[in-house]
Amino acid sequence: MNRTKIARLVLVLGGMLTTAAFLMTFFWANPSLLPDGRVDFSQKIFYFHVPVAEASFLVFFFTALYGVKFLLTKDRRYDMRAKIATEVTLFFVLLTMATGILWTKVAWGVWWQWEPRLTTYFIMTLLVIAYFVLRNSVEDEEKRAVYAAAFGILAFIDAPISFFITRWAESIHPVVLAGGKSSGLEAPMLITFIIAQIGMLMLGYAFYEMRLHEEELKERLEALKVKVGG
Amino acid sequence: MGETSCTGRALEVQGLTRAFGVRKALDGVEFELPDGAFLSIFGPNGAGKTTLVKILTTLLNPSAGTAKVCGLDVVTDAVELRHRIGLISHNPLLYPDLTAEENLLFFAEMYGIPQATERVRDLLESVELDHRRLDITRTFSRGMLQRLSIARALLHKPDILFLDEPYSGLDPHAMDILDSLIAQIRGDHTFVMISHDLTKGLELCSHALILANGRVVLFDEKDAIDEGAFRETYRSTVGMGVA
Amino acid sequence: MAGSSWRQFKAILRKDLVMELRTHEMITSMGLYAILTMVVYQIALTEAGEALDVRLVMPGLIWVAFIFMSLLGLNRSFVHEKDQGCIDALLLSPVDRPVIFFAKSAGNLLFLLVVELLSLPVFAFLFLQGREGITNPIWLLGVVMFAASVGISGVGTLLATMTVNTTGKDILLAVVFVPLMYPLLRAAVGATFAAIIGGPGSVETFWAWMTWIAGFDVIMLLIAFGLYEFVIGA
Amino acid sequence: MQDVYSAVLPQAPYVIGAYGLIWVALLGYVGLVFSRLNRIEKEISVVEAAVKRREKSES
Repeated sequence: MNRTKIARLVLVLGGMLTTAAFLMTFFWANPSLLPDGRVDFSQKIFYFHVPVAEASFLVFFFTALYGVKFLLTKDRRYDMRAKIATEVTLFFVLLTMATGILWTKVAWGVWWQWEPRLTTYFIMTLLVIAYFVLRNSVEDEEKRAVYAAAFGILAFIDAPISFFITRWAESIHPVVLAGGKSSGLEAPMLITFIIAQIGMLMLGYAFYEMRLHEEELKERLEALKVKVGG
Repeated sequence: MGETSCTGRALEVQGLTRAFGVRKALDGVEFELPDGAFLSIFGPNGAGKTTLVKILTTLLNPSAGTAKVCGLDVVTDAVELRHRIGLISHNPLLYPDLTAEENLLFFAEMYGIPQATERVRDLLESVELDHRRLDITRTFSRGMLQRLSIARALLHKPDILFLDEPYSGLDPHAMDILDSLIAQIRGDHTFVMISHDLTKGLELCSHALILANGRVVLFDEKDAIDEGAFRETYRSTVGMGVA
Repeated sequence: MAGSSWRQFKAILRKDLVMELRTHEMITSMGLYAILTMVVYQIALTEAGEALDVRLVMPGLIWVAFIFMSLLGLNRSFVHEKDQGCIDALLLSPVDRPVIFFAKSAGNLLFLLVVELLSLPVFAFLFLQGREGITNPIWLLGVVMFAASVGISGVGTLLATMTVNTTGKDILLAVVFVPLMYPLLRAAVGATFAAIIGGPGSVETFWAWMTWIAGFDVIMLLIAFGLYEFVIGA
Repeated sequence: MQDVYSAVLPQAPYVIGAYGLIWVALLGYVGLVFSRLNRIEKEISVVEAAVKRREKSES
């Protein structure tokens, strides 16, 4: 089985898992309660908001990893992989921001709050966008690849900062993946969450592979055109 | 043909390839140049001339193949090789806000040249700029800049001089001066020159090379070249650079 | 080898200083920019008048001015090298690439510090007269300024080396530089605030922010140092 | 009972909005990439045919 076929399989599986998680979120996972005992419906957003956010951090790591690999080998295929990883990161980052803003409005009464997690994540969004702005302003292909790799490595530093900031600084952002006592998730909630997380990571991988396949095909097309056109 | 302190051949280029993606700037370039020769490299825009010189001067690494300059590998012996090569470009490569003397002293420091002050004075005299040594180079004419840049290139007594279209932008008078300067140092240096000007390039060279699409189309000693046929070959490559 | 690297480091730094003393290009443009920023701050603060304790926003205002000011200097410092292809001559010489990085960073740090030191009293003169004085020792301010400027000029030098080769270099440098600097700026403002406002526990808070700055400096400079050879060789 | 669920209704639009957004974005992305993939594959087959034709006419 080749990579493209695996990617399509993972895509279908990821789709099924996320759909299952979606249904479980609303029909199985027990409701979270507000301090006054009423049901907190907005908490349902978390079952997808968090997996998307985790996926964005993880995929962004590959930007830095392929950046390092590119600089060490100067192999253009790594540059392409880093670029695609950043693209998928951008997709997840924007989704995280959008769902997060909706939840913030419900829970905190405002669309936006400059608190550490939101701020650092916003900065990460800007860095991901800056990565593409940088790429677009370098004409020479190799320079573009080297600069993008260097910037990707530097930019990734913000990801762990944003991830751990809720533990270091005074943040009002809930810590879902705290482990142990404070996450306070009951079994059905936790299982739903984990399934959504796995599904989302599979989707992330599938997106990445599909885009990679597309870029490789594009390249083959270019090569063919050169052959025909002379 | 003169002698330099190089042991072995001035240039040994084997299967030199420089590629990024589908486009190949250099594609299996091979040739050898004896010590003390004067090589002129011709070719249309985008043929890979600048890339070739950048690799030979250690500014770029090859993707495949090897190149030895003065018997030193451009990748593994880069630092040592940098002591042996000089570059004269159409760009002066000088700081406009430093004086002539400061510019040369700065580069002397970069090369770790002993008794730098004397060496710089001598060189300024030989390119007839000693009277302007305390002026910042922003005030210099194109010809004066080119003379100073020759002095810069000769500071560390290189064995091989690379010339990247040194005549472009020079008035006839400055060209004459450049000619005589090259003639003066011709004896104990190997030259590699990129040129657009066929007449000038052929007049100076002992070996000629035509590059097109990153490949060597023609490489030979000048004595073996029939000029008419050479011009014809060169003309046929023009336009090949743009694939 | 180490001896010659040190000589080369000094030569590059000296060259940048001589050029700057001759043209005053960077210091003038950065200094004027700082003063212009203060004029704009005056507009921004004018309606708030006496109701606002300027000291509370001053740390932020200072660092906003400094970070944007530094962009000017960083850009300039590589335009010089690029102008007549000098960078190629530099790379052609037997110099270790990191030496270029450290020398250019040191030059940028020096110019940045000079303008910071000049503009800070002006800032105090224009905005802080008649306000409560600073109770903590003043050298604490010097510590933050130095530590944060090290990070700014180090990472800035790496990024400016890239952006000088791009279209629209000035804007691009801001786009890539400012978000990368966020953690450092946040800590610098925190430390400056602790230094200026004072009060119980402020010195501890100050040093807590300083550990952030020091950590950022060390990590970022190491990465920038590691990346420099690739970037300048591209 | 009603009391317990009184917060659900005002919160619902935001939750629906969030999930709607996620689904639209995911499906949209997949759809976009697949449509582009199809187009490129088509283009490749056209160019490949051209290459073959040429090779035949040359030989």
